[in-house]
Amino acid sequence: MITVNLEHLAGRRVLSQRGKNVGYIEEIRAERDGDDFVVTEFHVGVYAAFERLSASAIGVAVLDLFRLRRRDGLYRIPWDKLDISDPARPRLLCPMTELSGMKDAPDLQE
Amino acid sequence: MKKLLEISLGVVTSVGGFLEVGSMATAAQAGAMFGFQLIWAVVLGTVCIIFLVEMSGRFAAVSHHTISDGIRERFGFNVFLWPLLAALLVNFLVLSAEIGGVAIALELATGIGFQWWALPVALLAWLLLWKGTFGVIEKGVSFLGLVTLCFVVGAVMLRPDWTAVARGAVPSLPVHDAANYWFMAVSILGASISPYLFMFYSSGAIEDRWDKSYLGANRAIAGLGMTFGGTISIGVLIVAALVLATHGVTQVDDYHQLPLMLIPIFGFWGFVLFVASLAIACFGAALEVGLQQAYLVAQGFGWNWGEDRKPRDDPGFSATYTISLLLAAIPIALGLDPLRLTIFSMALTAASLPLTVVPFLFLLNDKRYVGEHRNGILSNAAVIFIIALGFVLAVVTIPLQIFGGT
Amino acid sequence: MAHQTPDLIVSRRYLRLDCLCLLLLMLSACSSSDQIEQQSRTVASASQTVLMALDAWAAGAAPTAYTVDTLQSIGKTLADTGAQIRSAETSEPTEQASLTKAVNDLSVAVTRAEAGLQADDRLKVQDAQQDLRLASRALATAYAKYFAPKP
Amino acid sequence: MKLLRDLLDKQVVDREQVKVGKVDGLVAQLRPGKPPRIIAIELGSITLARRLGARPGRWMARLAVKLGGTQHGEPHRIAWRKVKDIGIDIEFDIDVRETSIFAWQDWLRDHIIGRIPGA
Repeated sequence: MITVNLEHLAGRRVLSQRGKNVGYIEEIRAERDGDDFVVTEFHVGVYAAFERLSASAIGVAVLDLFRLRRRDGLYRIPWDKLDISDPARPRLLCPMTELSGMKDAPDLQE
Repeated sequence: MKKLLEISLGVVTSVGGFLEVGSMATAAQAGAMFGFQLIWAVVLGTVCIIFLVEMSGRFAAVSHHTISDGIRERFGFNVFLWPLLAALLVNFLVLSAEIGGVAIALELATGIGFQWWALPVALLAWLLLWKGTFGVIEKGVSFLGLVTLCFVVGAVMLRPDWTAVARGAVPSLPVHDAANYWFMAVSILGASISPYLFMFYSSGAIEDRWDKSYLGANRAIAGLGMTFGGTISIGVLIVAALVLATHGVTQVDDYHQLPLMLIPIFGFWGFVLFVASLAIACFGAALEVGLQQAYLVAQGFGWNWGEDRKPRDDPGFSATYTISLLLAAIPIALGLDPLRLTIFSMALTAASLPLTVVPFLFLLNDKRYVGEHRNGILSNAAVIFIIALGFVLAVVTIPLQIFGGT
Repeated sequence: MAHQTPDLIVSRRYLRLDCLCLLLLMLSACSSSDQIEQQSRTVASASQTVLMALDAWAAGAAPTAYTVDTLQSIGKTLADTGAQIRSAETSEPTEQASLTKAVNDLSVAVTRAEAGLQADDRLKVQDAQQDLRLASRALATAYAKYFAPKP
Repeated sequence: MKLLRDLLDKQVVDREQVKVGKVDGLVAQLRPGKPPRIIAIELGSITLARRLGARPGRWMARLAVKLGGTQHGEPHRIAWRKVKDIGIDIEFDIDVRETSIFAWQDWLRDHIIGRIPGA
């Protein structure tokens, strides 16, 4: 059985297949699947850091203040598009071009 | 009626917690050298600690978690490690200074050198933690701590020029010894805004089983208790200015000078009152800081903790305060001057503030912890101000500590 | 930052703010006259402390053991500071000498007061107190001369 | 659910509400063609040290073996299927006394704390 420790993924840099920097892992989403509890997606980017601190509102407010807010703050990468077998070096499994479809804004209501 | 009693009890407790060797020594030095001019630093420090204590009490009452719990859970272990190490180090120095304060009081009373008292004092403190309950420690020592009100009485008896006192509450630029002036302002702020105080307060709220119904009491206790504590500090400062400075004693760098503050006012009783104030205030603070070390470690790593439980039920927790007290007694037993240690640790406390205060901004705005009782604009502004102040203090103090040091 | 003259240079033993001055490269002039000024003030404060303690003892408001300890501790400060003043390099040797003498007289008086205390000899203590007052006045005069504007 | 925000570093309590520790680590099983499955949480000094880096992790494991014997060379794990309630605290349907998580606290009690009078 191959196991990984997910805590090592926190804050890791994600590299694309060509070794380009995609962003930093800031959150891991999991959901119930029958009796199991499974990882569904990884949040990579800037805003996700604020999610982890549960301070999206403040974070976004600060970013707005300095006019740093951009739409492409966060990628939601599905579990099967990221290789985490070595948690110290997570790698993107799809081409960078697919990333644009994973862009999202952070959850502000939480 | 019961709530009222609870509130007055809490106020008394926080008075006991506020005044310790740091606030006494820094206020005495400032008064002797600069008259009333540094009162503003005490006022500013008191306002800041009121906000922080109120928030940490509210956080504990609503979420049933302490501030240390919150920092670890919200920010993760790697981030938590920094405030943990900083707080452990600063608390160690402060604990040592408090043990030194009691030891000095005993030296003044008996004539036997302070270093001989360090271990007995630590042992007595340990015994109280070992056998006592939270209530005994909190209330017993704090009630005795009311003896420190003698400084306020003394200040009033000296009939100070109250307009001059009020002027001192407004920050002003020094006319002499600028570097000393700012160093003292930093030390006073460090003595007033002690991380151990607001972190201990949240653990105390859990020990006393606070819930949301205590939010009003919490506000009253934080506001009144810290204001009383600040008033006593100002009393010390006024007495030092009117007694020491007018006698030409402008530099307080020897603890033997301290009892001279009260003797001209109360005669021999002044000597007794000073010794009692110093001993009780420092002993109370030593108990709280020693306990806080154990709270910090136990909460950070998720062990069981509680002062009301038997030591054998929480071996990790009780071992931590045992070791903390023992270690902190060593510098004093080796003869390190407690007054110098105090001033040094107060400035370092101020420098460590950003690490412990930044989390407040996030924790007190987190709905999952505090729900609808989140910070309002005023509280958030206060936290941001204290963080900014903390950064300034850190920038000012760290070079002083590294290159000046003891 | 505008005036970097004596104000900023403080060499209280445990603060060592002069090091900060060096650190900030603000000063190339941590000159000895500033140190002497600071040390003179330390001596003045110390001698007033001794007078206060002796007054308290005479009034029966301070225990003998405490008073003796205070005198010993302050006496040490006086001796240390006196040595520093003596060894400081200065352009005004005459004034420096009179400062040194005043500090010496203070130390001697403190030692006598201490002996008087230990013997519980009130007269001797009063005598020493008188000497202390004279010596602190001499110190004040020497200090004023040292820092008086020179022609 | 967000694992890093809502699970990692949270307080772990057992079915008697005894504080067991914090969720120091999360173990997932990698399965070909299927999403990674959470199988356990980890607690203890070794897991924590590993979070600081591989080297501190090795040192801590070596230290743990030296102090407690080979059975303490691996982090403590609690199986995910024992999880009972996820709130601000994470409750597991276990009894901590039946695990070896508190072995060092027990040792401390039996050898030091318990021998001091009044404990």
